[in-house]
Amino acid sequence: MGFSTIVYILLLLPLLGGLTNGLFGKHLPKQFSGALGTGVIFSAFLCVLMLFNHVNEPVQIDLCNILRFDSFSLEINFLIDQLSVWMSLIITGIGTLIHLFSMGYMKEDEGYYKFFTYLNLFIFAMLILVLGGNYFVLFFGWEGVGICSFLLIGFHYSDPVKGISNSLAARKAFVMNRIGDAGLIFALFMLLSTFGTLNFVDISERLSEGVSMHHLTVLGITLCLFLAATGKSAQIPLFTWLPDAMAGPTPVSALIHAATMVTAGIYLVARSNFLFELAPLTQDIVLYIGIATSLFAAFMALRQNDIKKVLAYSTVSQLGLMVVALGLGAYTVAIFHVTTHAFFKALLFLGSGSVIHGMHHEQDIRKMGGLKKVMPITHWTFLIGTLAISGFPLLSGFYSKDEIIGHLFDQNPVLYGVIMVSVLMTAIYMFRLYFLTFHGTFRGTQSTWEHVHESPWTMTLPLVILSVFSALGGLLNLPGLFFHEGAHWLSGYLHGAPGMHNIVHETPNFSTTLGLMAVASALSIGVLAWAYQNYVRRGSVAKSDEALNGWEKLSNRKLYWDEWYDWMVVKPIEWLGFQTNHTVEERGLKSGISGLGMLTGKAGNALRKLQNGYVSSYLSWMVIGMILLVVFYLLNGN
Amino acid sequence: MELILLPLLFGIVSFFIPGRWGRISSLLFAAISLVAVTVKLFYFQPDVKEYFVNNTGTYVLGMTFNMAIDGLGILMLGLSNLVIFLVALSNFNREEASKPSFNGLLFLMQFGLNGVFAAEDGILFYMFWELTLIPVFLMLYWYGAKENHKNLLTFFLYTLFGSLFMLLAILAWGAYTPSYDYNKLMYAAVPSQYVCWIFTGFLLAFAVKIPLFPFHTWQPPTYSTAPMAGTMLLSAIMLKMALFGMIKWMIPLSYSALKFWQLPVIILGIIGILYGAVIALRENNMRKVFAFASISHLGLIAAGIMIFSFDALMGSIIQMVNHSLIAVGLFLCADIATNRFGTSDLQQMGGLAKVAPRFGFWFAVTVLIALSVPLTAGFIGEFLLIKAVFEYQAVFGILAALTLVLGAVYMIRAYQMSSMGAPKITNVADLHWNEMLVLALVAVLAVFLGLYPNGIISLVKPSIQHMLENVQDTTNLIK
Amino acid sequence: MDAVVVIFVTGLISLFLGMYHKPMLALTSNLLGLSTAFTLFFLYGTYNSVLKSHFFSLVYDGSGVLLSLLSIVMTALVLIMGYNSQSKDRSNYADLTSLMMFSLTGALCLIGFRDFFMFFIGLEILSIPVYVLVGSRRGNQASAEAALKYFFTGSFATAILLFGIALVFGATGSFNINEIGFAILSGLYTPELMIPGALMILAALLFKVGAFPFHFWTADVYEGSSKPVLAYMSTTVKIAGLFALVQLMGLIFGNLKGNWEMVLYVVIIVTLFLGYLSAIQQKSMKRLLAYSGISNTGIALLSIMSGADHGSRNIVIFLLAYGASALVLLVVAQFAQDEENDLEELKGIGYRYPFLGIALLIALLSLSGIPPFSGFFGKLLLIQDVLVNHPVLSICAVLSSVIGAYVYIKLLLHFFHKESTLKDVRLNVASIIVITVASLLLIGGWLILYI
Amino acid sequence: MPTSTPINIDFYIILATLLFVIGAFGVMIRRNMIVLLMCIELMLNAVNLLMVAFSSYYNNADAQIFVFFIIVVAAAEATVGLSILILAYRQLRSIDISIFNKLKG
Repeated sequence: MGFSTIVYILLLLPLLGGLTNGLFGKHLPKQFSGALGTGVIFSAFLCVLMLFNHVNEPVQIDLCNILRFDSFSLEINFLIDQLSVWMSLIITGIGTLIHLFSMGYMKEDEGYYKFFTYLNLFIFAMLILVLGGNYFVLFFGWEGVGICSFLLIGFHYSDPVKGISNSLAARKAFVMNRIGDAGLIFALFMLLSTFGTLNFVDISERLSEGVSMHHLTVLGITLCLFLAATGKSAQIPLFTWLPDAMAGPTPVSALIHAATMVTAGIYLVARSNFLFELAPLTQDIVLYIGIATSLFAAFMALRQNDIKKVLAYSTVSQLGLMVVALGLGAYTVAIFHVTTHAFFKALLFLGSGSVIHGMHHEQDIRKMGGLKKVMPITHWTFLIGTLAISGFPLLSGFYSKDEIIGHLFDQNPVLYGVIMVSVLMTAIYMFRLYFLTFHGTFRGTQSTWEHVHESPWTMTLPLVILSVFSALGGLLNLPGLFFHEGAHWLSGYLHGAPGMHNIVHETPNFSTTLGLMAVASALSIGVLAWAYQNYVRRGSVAKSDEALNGWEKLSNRKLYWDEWYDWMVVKPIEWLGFQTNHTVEERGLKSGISGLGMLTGKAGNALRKLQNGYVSSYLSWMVIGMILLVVFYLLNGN
Repeated sequence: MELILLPLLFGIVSFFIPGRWGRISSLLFAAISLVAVTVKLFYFQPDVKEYFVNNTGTYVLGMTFNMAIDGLGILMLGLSNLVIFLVALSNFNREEASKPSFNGLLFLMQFGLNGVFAAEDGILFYMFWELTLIPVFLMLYWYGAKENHKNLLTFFLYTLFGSLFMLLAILAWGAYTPSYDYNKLMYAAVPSQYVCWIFTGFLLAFAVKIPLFPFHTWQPPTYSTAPMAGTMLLSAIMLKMALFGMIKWMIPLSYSALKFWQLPVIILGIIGILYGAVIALRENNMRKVFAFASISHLGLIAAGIMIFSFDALMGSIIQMVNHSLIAVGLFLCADIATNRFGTSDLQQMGGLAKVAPRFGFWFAVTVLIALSVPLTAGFIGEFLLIKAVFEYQAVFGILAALTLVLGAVYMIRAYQMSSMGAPKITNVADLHWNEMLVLALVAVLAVFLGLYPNGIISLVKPSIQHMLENVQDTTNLIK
Repeated sequence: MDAVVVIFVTGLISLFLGMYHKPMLALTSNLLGLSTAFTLFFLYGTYNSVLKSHFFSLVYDGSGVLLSLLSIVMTALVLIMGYNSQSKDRSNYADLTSLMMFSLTGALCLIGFRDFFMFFIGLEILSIPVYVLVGSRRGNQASAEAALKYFFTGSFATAILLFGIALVFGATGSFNINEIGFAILSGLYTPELMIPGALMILAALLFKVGAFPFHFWTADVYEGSSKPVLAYMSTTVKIAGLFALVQLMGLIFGNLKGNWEMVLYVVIIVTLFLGYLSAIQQKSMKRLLAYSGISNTGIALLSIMSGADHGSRNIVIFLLAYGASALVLLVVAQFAQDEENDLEELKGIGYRYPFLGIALLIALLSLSGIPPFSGFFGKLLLIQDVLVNHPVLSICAVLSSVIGAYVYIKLLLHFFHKESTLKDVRLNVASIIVITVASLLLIGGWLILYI
Repeated sequence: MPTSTPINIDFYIILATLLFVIGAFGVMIRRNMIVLLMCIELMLNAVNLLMVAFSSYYNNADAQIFVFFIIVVAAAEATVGLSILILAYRQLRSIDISIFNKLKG
């Protein structure tokens, strides 16, 4: 079987799964829909594994040509290289687990088949995004995941209570993403006019051949690309949609808003490494945006009380870290963190989903507590996830985060200090979340407590598998500290992707690495100890909204970021819309037109007054007219 | 020739077909002409101009009655017949379809439209152009909202105002040739100081019809009081006459008028994009939202055409076709929503997708097509257009691209307010089969053209290239 | 010439037939006479030949023949229409028809004039019977007032005309058009007499066709007269007057040195707008037609800007279209009971009676200048010729057409309203004939261009 | 210019013009309809005077023939005018022209 066949099968599987469910799902039994949805993704995963085994050199598979002009053409082709295959592995792998989880989680939902349709279509779009061989195809997938994300966030759009807010959240996500998309479109235009092609391979080859580009062009292209990335990957200034997107069902949050879709921005930048390398200014911007996002999001997560919101801000913060890596030019490291983050964040989200499922859709951690007794599997897996994200030594997050921090330290120790604050806060809010949920006493109502239960195997199995990966994922890219053979396996692997091999990074030296690791471990363990002391021993609980003090309120209200946007962007635009309609359109243009009409009517009436009915007046007019004729005739006659 | 005359026959016959048979006969007639044009399209040789009537020589008044179709012409003919079919189909379960006068006017409209797209003579073009106005005007009057006299008068006078200047332009143009035949006009030796004026005359007519900011004020009230079929006809095909006219009749003049008019019109187009979009953001009347959206979309197309480059024209043509499709789809959905809720106020709507899931689905599909997501024709069209505008002037391109964002806001807003949230009504009829068929056809065609725009491009490429080469020749001649 | 005599004799016969109080008889004899005249014109006059009288200076060139034919047809239609309107009291129908015949004789003389004798005689024979016709509604104050106004203003205009003719004679020593034309071309005239004279003749003719500032009589007179008389005035009288004006300007005065353009610009532009602006608020069909007639005159006056040959050719279709539309509107207005505020009563008539509806649609669209009706081609021809040399005028014509369209389309909407308070109307043969013929003229009349 | 005429043609023209203007003013400012008719006659006679003067000036009899035409037409006009006047008088019992202003606007 050739590469192309595998790729087509790989792409068709989720599409067919989605279509089958979409068209006939209403008439199929629930188990079948779910199994079908999960099955196709698992098969796709197997396909990717086959690719993974064979991929060597980047292979471009041409499918067809959509638009052919003299100056340029738009093609549909796919690029099979290490980067795309690795991303596909994450997507299909995590995707399979989340599909499996959804079979249990969505059991009672009436839109069961629809949910699997959307999920499958999402996987399809995401695969198109990562497998696309040029920016055009990438854009197809890019928009596709946006639409699926919209549909899934607004999945419960008709809920009597939350319907409106769900649909508003979906709208917000779509619009914010659309701003980024506009950036991507512009990048496409500029790339087309600069290179005449959008193929990754061609562009990277042209660049490595040393095609000269104006530095402003590169700056423009990379900034536009990064704008797109900020939209999709929820970076400042476009991050506010992600917390709201938690309105979607939890598996969606796990799959789309943690593991896969939000990393599309990271993928885009990593994919365009050859361009970003030429634009140091953009790289700096990327770096600072990443740091800012990571820091602010971590701060906002400190006092969130919705279990999913905490995770959402944590996702934003972690994405910020990845962006930092991108800004440092450490693309493989970013992808490494994407991988480990996919494991532990999916795990955490699914864990929270399991909790929510067990708690009958209660998401407020102030009404939880002590769940470790009733939900042991969830508890243990969640703990592993928490430790992984907090950078507990030897778990996956520890390695990937450390690598980023190490690179940052190399370049700029001051920023290292800043980012350590973010890392510290990450540990704090994660342990707070963990302890408030699973330890202490139950703070909900008695009737809820009686119904809290461990989730079925379809839900716990993915948790277990993911916890294994979260724990051991670090092995993929072990620092050279421990082995020399097989160290940095993932980075080495990804070097096969176009442009990557040109990027040489010095790995930090032995002692620095060790020192940084020690600091990180100390932080993590220290916070763990403090949190245990605070929440278990002293039994602190989350405060109610009213009791929050200054900084807590800031964190809880996300620095009033939404309000700022409302005040600075939304309100002015709405005002503009209203004024345009009211003042310009109605009062100005339209009344101008009707004024003309009225004027003609008035003029007519005035003229009619001349027609007064007296013959003598008519005769006088005739005489006056004749005199006028003579006057006009003589005016400049001779 | 049958493509032109069949609708006339159908129109006259329809006036005499009683109500019971009216709906079936109108659908049948529309289908026949659609099939006829499809067959023609299938065997069409894009690089040869096919004459229906070809008089050479000079005639009284200089009128030759010549008619011909090239690639662009057959595309527009196909589009008009398709839109008429879709209108007939979407009206199938409505009361209007059983009215002889309604069906008759519909086909007379088609006759006029087909004539406009095939006219190869200036005066004939103008005659067909005005001929389309009457049926739609009467349709709006008889089947539209009760108290719409004022809007109707504004609409009629405004468009007449514009088109009379086009007539003056055609007459002035023809003063330099023995006849008004298109080929003769194309090579007319008009003194260059007059070219600009002639161009202006055409522009005025087209600007009102499109409508280009600030000539658009007739449009939103007309759309919101018109019957569904009238709105569809107006937005889906009548204003395409203007865009078609811009391409066919303004390109030959562009050689010396462009340097004066290009920038202003493009700026007006860009203003239109933003203006329509910004108003649509806050508008609560669903039909008006789509009306302003239409202004926004068309501003981009007009700006693209005014660039007069091959790529931009291709983008405009694709987007024209696409806009016809989405106009049919959107106004059908708006009409259905308005019917079900008994109001077109978005704030009083909600949750329709829950109680009418098929509507919810197809409305969503239509909205996505209107947002020109990839895989639809709109994406290709907007891509080419914004690219062309961007390359013309980067700032304009960036402003034009705001339509991507703002479009998402108002479209999704309309969808979200009408179809999402808790249902505000229960027990409503879901889509009727014919409505579903219309929306499905729209979706299928939009996706097909999104995947295979080369079809349109290869069809119109020879004629557009021919025109542009002529302009190039003339420009060189002047230099 | 034979035709003119035939019509005159027909008029005399009707005068005698008046004794028998048999309207049908009068109608038949008149139609017979008219058709004979029509045939004579048709046989001896083709578009490109010149039909010359031996005794008087009557010359009918191509357009003259066409316009004579048109006047004859229009008069016939007016007669049929009048037959219908007099259904209650037809006792004086034959007298009225004979007056109309005499007037038509004058119109034909005016169309073919080649010297000022014929011009003056034609104009007076055209006008004097119309004074009587206007006052022919018995016991009606409005009618008497209208006749009075028409008579005094008309006589005044005649006096001005005569003074002008005398001055022109004084300037050149001849009444013959060709001789005067030659004198003007070769500069052998006294300008101090010529120019006032020419302007006075122009003023008198502008009065006849109802152009600014000599238009004031039209609205009042039209309102006071009966609908057939109104129809006659807005068809035949207007045709003859306008054609005489075009001939006069084209053949002789157009060549006068001086600032003619300025004078005509002012007259035409004001006339173009004044009529439609005043027409907007009218409640009665007669007054509305009077005012819209003023603006239509303005457009027809464009023909005097384009020289004799073109001018007279261009005006044919336009006058045909205008006359036919006016006929349709007036026949429809006859269905109203109330003579004065008839428009309100006629609301929705076009929707209730599709036959009338189609005719009204055609008539009003033709008046608005919408293709493919004759009105469009008429305007097209007129504007086409002046466009290059007088762009300002053509733009003004277009703008006034928009205001006109406002008037007409509002009327159209009114007629096509779905709800109507109209009492049942009975379509009679006479009105059906008139409407059908007029509609056919509106649809296909422009094809005479291709003959 | 023939010198045999004792009086210059200009005086005739001026006289005729004066008569004409007097007549015209009479038509414009008088309200009695009989007087109006007479004023119109005055205007026509001014024309006749002018015609005859020119006729003799040019030695051309055409203008004198024209004068006969004018006289005949004036008679016909006067007949019609008087009958219309009677018609109007029957309605309002007045020959004041300014009463007749019902038609306007």
